[in-house]
Amino acid sequence: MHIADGILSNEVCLGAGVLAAGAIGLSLRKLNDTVSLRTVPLTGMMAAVIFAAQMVKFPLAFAPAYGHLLGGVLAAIVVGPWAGCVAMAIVLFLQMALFADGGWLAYGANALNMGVVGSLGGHAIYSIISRRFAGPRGKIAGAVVAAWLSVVAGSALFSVEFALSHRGGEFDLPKLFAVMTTLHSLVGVGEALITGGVVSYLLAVWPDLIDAPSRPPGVIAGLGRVVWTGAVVALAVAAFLAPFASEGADALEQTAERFKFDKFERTPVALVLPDYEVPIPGVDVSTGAWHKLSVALAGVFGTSAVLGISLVLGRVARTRLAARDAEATHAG
Amino acid sequence: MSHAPAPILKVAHLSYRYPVGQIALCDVNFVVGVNEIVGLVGPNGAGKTTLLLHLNGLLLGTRLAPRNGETASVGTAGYVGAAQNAAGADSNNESRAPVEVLGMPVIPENFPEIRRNVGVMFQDPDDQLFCPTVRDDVAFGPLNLDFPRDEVLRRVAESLASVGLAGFEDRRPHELSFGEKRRVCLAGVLACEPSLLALDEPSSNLDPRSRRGLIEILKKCPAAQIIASHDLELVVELCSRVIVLDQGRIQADGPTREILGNEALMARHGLEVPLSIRYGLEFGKGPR
Amino acid sequence: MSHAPAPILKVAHLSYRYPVGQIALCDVNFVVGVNEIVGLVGPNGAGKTTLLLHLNGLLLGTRLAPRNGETASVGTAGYVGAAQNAAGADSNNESRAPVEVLGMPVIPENFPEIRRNVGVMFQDPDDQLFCPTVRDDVAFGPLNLDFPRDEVLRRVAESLASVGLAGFEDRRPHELSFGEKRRVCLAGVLACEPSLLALDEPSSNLDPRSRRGLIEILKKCPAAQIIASHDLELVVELCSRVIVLDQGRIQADGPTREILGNEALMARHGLEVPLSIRYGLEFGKGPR
Amino acid sequence: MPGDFLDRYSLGNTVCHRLPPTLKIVLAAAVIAGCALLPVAYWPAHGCLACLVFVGLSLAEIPLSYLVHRLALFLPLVLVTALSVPLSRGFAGGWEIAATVVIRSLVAFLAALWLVSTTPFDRLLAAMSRLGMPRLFSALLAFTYRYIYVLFDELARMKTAQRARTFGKRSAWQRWTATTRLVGLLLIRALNRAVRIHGAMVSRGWRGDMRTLD
Ligand SMILES: Nc1ncnc2c1ncn2[C@@H]1O[C@H](COP(=O)(O)OP(=O)(O)OP(=O)(O)O)[C@@H](O)[C@H]1O
Ligand SMILES: Nc1ncnc2c1ncn2[C@@H]1O[C@H](COP(=O)(O)OP(=O)(O)OP(=O)(O)O)[C@@H](O)[C@H]1O
Ligand SMILES: [Mg+2]
Ligand SMILES: [Mg+2]
Repeated sequence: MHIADGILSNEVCLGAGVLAAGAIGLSLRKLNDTVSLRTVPLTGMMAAVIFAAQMVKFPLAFAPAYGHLLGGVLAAIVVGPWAGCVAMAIVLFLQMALFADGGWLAYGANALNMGVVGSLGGHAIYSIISRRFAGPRGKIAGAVVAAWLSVVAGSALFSVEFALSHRGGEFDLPKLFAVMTTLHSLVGVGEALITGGVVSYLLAVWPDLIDAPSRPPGVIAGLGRVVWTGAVVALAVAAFLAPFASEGADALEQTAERFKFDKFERTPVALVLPDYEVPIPGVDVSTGAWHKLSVALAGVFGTSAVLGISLVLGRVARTRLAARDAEATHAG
Repeated sequence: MSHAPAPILKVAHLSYRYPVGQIALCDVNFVVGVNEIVGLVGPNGAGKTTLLLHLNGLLLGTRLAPRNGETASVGTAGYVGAAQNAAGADSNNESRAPVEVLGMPVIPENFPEIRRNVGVMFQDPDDQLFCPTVRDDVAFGPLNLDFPRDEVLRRVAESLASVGLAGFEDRRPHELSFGEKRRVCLAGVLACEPSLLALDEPSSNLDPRSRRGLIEILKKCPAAQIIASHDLELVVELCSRVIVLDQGRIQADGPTREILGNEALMARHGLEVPLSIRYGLEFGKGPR
Repeated sequence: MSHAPAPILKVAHLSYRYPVGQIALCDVNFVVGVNEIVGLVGPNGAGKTTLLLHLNGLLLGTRLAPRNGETASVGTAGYVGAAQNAAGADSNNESRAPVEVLGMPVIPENFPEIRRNVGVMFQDPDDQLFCPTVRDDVAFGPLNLDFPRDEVLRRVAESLASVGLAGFEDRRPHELSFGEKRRVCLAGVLACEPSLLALDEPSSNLDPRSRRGLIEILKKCPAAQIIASHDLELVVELCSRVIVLDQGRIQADGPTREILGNEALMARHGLEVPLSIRYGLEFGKGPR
Repeated sequence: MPGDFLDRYSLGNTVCHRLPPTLKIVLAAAVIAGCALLPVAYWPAHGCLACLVFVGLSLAEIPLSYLVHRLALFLPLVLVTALSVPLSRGFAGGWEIAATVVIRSLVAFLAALWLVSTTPFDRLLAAMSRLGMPRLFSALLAFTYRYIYVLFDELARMKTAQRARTFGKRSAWQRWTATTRLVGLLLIRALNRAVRIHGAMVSRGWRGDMRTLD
């Protein structure tokens, strides 16, 4: 998933860099502000764990292939969204600096797609679901869904970045979206299973690790329900409307025209990206039912990505409070 | 240390319970004087590590007033001031910190001063070597004590030399052997020039030669020391006084040979009379 | 073990080099017979752990043919068949696996059979306890051996009882004390009923009582054993024979008291004559 | 663990290794940025940059086999991406764009590789924080870099211990749960270690701000 230099245009790299720097900077500030100094070694250690865990190959039960953990959601669940975001930024930086995995100019885009979305967005989704269903089952379900969505949202974000980089009339954004997200909805299954497996192991062996920051229930219950219902409705709408919208006149195209932003001209392109070329063998996602399905998926993911990121902002105050509750007990 | 009579460390009625867990320390009392080297022995889970973590405020225990009868059997050292009488002591005690270093109570306000004076070496050297190079690591303490750059460099060179690792400044911790890592940890602690050194299992996993080297370094070190160890032979070699801890309580406190030679006491607390003392005693009595 | 004369373990010209690193083992040769308990001693980084990892194929070393002169000084045990003459042995040797257990070469095809027969206990119990409960952990090996459920439960109960932890089945590993963790690890290994037990630093970080308990358990265990340890007193108590390893080579191999009592040899390889032997020898000579 | 598996050639002693790290960062950044800013198919300039990078790499005495190994992992990705441009235009045009994409990626990749292969990671970080990287971030990077070695060691030991008690073939499901446990266990042990490290840092007077010697 790491983007090399030269793939994205300079403007997009810059834009993504600014966004990522904002998110990481904010997370660093949050980290510095926390009551306990302990978060600093915890964050560094979490990054080291993710780095090491990415080297562990998981046999995927249904395919003769191996997967590995990306880890954004796992990090956020264990050490919280801010520390998780910083940890992911560190992992990506080390991979770039030591393995030349991902370009230096594209660091911002990589950090955004894999780190920020995974930890901040993923954690928001996780906490909605885990609060909805009490007990370990809710936590595992939350982890699984969040991990899956984080991968898909990351790929959606990448296709947007890629499309923005090549506005010279080469791209069909909806189709790119469809291909990318469909492929990654498969890649995401691996991530979801691994994250879910690790979380359920943690819950079995050391439940306090994940349970610890218990939040006062009354304050959030009402808000949580509202957000949850809203999310379900939004996702449902996206899933049902997106295919129809794209089949008629392309919704995005219309929007582009209306805003005199006609750079996304439709030309048939078979974009093939290396990481993503294998999955649905023998299925042409550009036509028929598959097309509808994949566009529906794309709609779902796009919506949930946006939802996730916007939710994070709403959660800032609450997380701060919860972190303070949890850590005020420790001296240091 | 101009006030010579004041002890370096004073622990009074210290108790501690882990948030999730049983009571790890219960009414612990002892004093350590200047230049003393005290051994801390006891079975696994006795509370040795927990006790060491209290010495510089990494854990903050509570001060339990002694109740009648219960603590009578525990040998409390005779430092509880005569002014503290039964009732008055109760309320008075609870408001004071259970641990005092160089006369300062171990409370958050005093942490900087106390951490400069108490050096703690942990059991696993990898827990302690968190900087990218040996120099950075040894300099970490002095830098945090706000010493000027020159002074920091001087201390780094000096303490590395004192553990026999001069010239290792640019090495990276993961390239060192286990014994070298241990010694770098010790250098990092010595660089702060502490008045009290607390060592947790300093000889574990060391081969006999490295262990011998460590013993020689510790013998030369001028600071008062508390050494928690299962290696009773090391305790016999280094310490003049031993405290036996079991189930969070002090079970005995006295001269090394007397305590460690007490077969019944040792057996009661999961220990064994070390061979050196067993044979030493028998020598004293003649062969066999 | 109906073929009584065959040794349990045969290591011939074993050499190993870590992918990134120096040579960790170089032309190691020895044999372990049925019921033998062999001590493996040497300084940090000698290659003890590396050697143990070869015994059940966790690492696969190469078989180096001995070159003239170089290996003459290394005490090779007299097991190399007379039929293997200089030139013929060379080509013959290289094609064979350097380690043989119960007559089977340690190669991937034999792994299931070999791992059932060789139990390895590692230094850090936390590396080994990866299941949510003690029962799961001890059952892990037998389950992998495809025993029926009843047999597995019987073995779990039996091996937990033999290490003195009956009734601990439902505890979670991180709630155990250090000594208990060690014993659960041992139970997990014993549950497979191995013929050869390889133990890496079994007494490190144990308090004297747990260490004593471990020694008693090992004394009662019917399997042949190889014990790598810095705790020479434990080696003296358990082993009749000792192998000294340094810089990846066998430096000495012989009866415990002879080898560990050799002051010059010990000093050369970062070891110390254990007190029990030092005093024992002096007793033999009379007082002092 | 004798760990040189991360930045393997950074401890050499060539001209490139002796250059001040800050200068090397600026140089590498200039090459990468310059290459990105060059217009499509401006071959002489692209060629010059490529030559510069190759000269740097050979001065640093980085073995060719190592470069080839690295490139073998990197190139396929970039090549396929680049090829999608002419493919999407029906084999008529876009070859220049494709070539430019490949050259840009290659030069940037090699320049970055040159930088990390001639500078030990701790020096690189020190120089970067001098150039404005947030203190906390570079301190965390150094910390993580240090503990990656410890965790790899721990991971290897846990894997070995697990393998020692597994016999014969296991089903995919069994292998999968075993791997999940491995990662979970690593996480638990690492977090416990983080708490101990925090204790060690605080014991040596740490109050939250990262100080370095330079
Ligand atoms: N983080 C913790 N949370 C809960 N309980 C703990 C924790 N650390 C230790 N304990 C418990 O506190 C008690 C004392 O532990 P401590 O580590 O101080 O023993 P110790 O004497 O150092 O043992 P050892 O010789 O094995 O190092 C034990 O019962 C232990 O289980
Ligand atoms: N995973 C590894 N990769 C590379 N080199 C290694 C690895 N593990 C060990 N070594 C090296 O191999 C040599 C032998 O190591 P080994 O762990 O077998 O020693 P040991 O005798 O067990 O030491 P100790 O008494 O400290 O446990 C050492 O020089 C060590 O640095
Ligand atoms: Mg301890
Ligand atoms: Mg070893």
